[in-house]
Amino acid sequence: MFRLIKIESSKLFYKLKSWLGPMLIMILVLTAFPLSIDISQFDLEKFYFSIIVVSLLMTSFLATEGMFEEDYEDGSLEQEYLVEKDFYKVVLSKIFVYVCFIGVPIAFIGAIFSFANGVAIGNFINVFISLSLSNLLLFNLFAFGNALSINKGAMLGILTTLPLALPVIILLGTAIRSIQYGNSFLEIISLMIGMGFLISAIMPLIISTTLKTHID
Amino acid sequence: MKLISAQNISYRINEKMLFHNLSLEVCSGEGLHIKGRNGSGKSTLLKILLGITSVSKGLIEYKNQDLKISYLGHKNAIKNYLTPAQNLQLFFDDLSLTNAFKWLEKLDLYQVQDELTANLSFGQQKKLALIRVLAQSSELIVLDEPFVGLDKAASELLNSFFHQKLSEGTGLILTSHIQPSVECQVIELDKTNV
Amino acid sequence: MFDIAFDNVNEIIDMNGHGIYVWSVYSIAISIIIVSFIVAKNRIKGVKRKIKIKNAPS
Amino acid sequence: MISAFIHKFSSPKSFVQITKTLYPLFIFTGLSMLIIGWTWGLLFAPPDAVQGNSYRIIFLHVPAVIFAELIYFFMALCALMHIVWRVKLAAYLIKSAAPIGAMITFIGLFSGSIWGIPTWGTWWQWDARITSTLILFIMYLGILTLHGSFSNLEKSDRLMSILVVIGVVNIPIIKKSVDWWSTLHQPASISVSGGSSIDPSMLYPLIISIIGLGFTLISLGILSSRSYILSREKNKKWVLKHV
Repeated sequence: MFRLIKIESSKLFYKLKSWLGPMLIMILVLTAFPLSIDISQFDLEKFYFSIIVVSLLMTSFLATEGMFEEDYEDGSLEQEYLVEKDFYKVVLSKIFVYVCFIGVPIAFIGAIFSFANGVAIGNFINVFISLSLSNLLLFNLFAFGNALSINKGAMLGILTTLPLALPVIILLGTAIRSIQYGNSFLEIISLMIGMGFLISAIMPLIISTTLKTHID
Repeated sequence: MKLISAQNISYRINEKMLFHNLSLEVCSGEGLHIKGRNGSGKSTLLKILLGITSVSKGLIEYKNQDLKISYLGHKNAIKNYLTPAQNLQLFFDDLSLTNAFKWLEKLDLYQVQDELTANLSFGQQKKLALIRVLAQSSELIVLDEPFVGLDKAASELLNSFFHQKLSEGTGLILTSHIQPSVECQVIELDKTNV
Repeated sequence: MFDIAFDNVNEIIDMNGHGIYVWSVYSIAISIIIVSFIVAKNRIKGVKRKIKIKNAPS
Repeated sequence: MISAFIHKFSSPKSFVQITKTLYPLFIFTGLSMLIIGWTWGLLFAPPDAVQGNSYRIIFLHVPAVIFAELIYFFMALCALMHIVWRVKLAAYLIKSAAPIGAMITFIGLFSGSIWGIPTWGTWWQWDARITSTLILFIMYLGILTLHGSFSNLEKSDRLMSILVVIGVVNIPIIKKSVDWWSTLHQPASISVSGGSSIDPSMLYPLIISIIGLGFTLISLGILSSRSYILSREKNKKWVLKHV
């Protein structure tokens, strides 16, 4: 397991475009948004949250794009299969590395930008946690879409996983609203943590079955 | 000692029979050369023997479940955006890494070890990929067209590697259009197909 | 229960102004279903023809 | 044991033969019940006290939406059989049912939208049921695209089954979450259902059209699965005989 995490992290480290790209796009969207509306007219804080949800969806899709494609194309998956006899650990460590290196930084960026748009500083931790957790969920789901559509492009991935991602988006929206209005945040966050555990345990199992079918 | 044996295996793809009732076995210290024209299912057969692809019918038995197999298919499993040295660090743990670097030297790749693999020639990439098999200790070696793209020196090196491994008791399965210099039992897929 | 709910044909078509919605929905849905039946029938024919052609010489 | 039993009774050959004899019965029942149900509903049922005549779309809309979901559950059942026992027929049935499901979901969405214009004054509401039906439609499209994407058909059968099973787990989650979201988002200003206290003079034609549409869709499924099975098994001896 540790070996796999080491491999995945060093691979990701050298793929600049995979981890830097999503972060830059996150920054771009969050900067472009306030500029595109007339700030004086609207309550920026309210609108800002909806854009953060959408940009999270976008960037996490972008970040997981091609997650398994490269390993499938160059034969690394077969090699890993010979060593591990299963993909569960490979998938688990890959998602772990992606969430740590891309998901959490993106959540951090989102939380930082929320100050600039008038969210109270005391809420930083809350925003950061809910964004990170929804990134964990989204990465798991999009990894599944990616494993299904492996080298067939993004359209298939979107069609197959968008229905899965919608509940997460709704959950995140609810979490953010509860931060805004200051009620029952703990309930929602514990629901998200529970779902996070469940999905991070089950999804790699499904993904590994999918990958096995692909190399078959 | 039997390393791997296949009994009456058949494989179908999209209802098309690729091979039917094929049986083979490889003992330690033995080589097996799978021949056949393009598209006769050589690579698929290798994948079946490795347990990656499942057969439509038949049975495959290994000496034991954790038989150590090293394999190189027609996909190189090396990362283009890393240097050869970094690629080797991905495959090998610290113990066998020194051995791997020795092979890097033997195969004339030492000078390019810090260049990006994407800039290497086809033959150089193939050699780099072969190090995965060469520097690993295993009980069975499975290779898909190992001689393609190799120059004469490298082919000779590979042949002598086969000799050495076979005498050490390692099994060897390969597909190749070029005759390896080691003695092997031969399976012609075209004939079993009919 | 079995009395017709309308007085004349015009009323049936008009349905107090809602006729356009009701009838357009039904006609489009029915035509979609009919078309899919035709497509399915044609497909069977096409597949059968292909199989026949393939096996005719032997 | 179970596996042997299932394999024996799920050969594509016997499926095609049995459904071929059943087809005339199904199509006759389906079409005649649809005609009865819809004429009754369109001409004889009294107009609704609140909605007037536009409610008559219910006799198309409700059956369509019911079968949009039922077909998906049927596919999920087949997918489970395909994954657990590797029943080939199950995969064929999923593949032939998916376009029909997409079609009927589209009809359900479309009729609902049109119905919305005279009743709500808008053709779309981000209501829980509408949203989840839209997502169901996307799921059907995803399944169809997925199966069309790979050249190895057995591989795409298996991938499709995985996706269908994941999707069926997802349906209640989506329903629950969208419900939750929409009740938080906006108070339920409009309720889509006509209430459970529906008058018998409207209920009977509704039930008849539901059953009628069911049989019609089954016959359509028989036709499309027959063509698909024949094309997939075209090298088998029984297909030759059948043709």
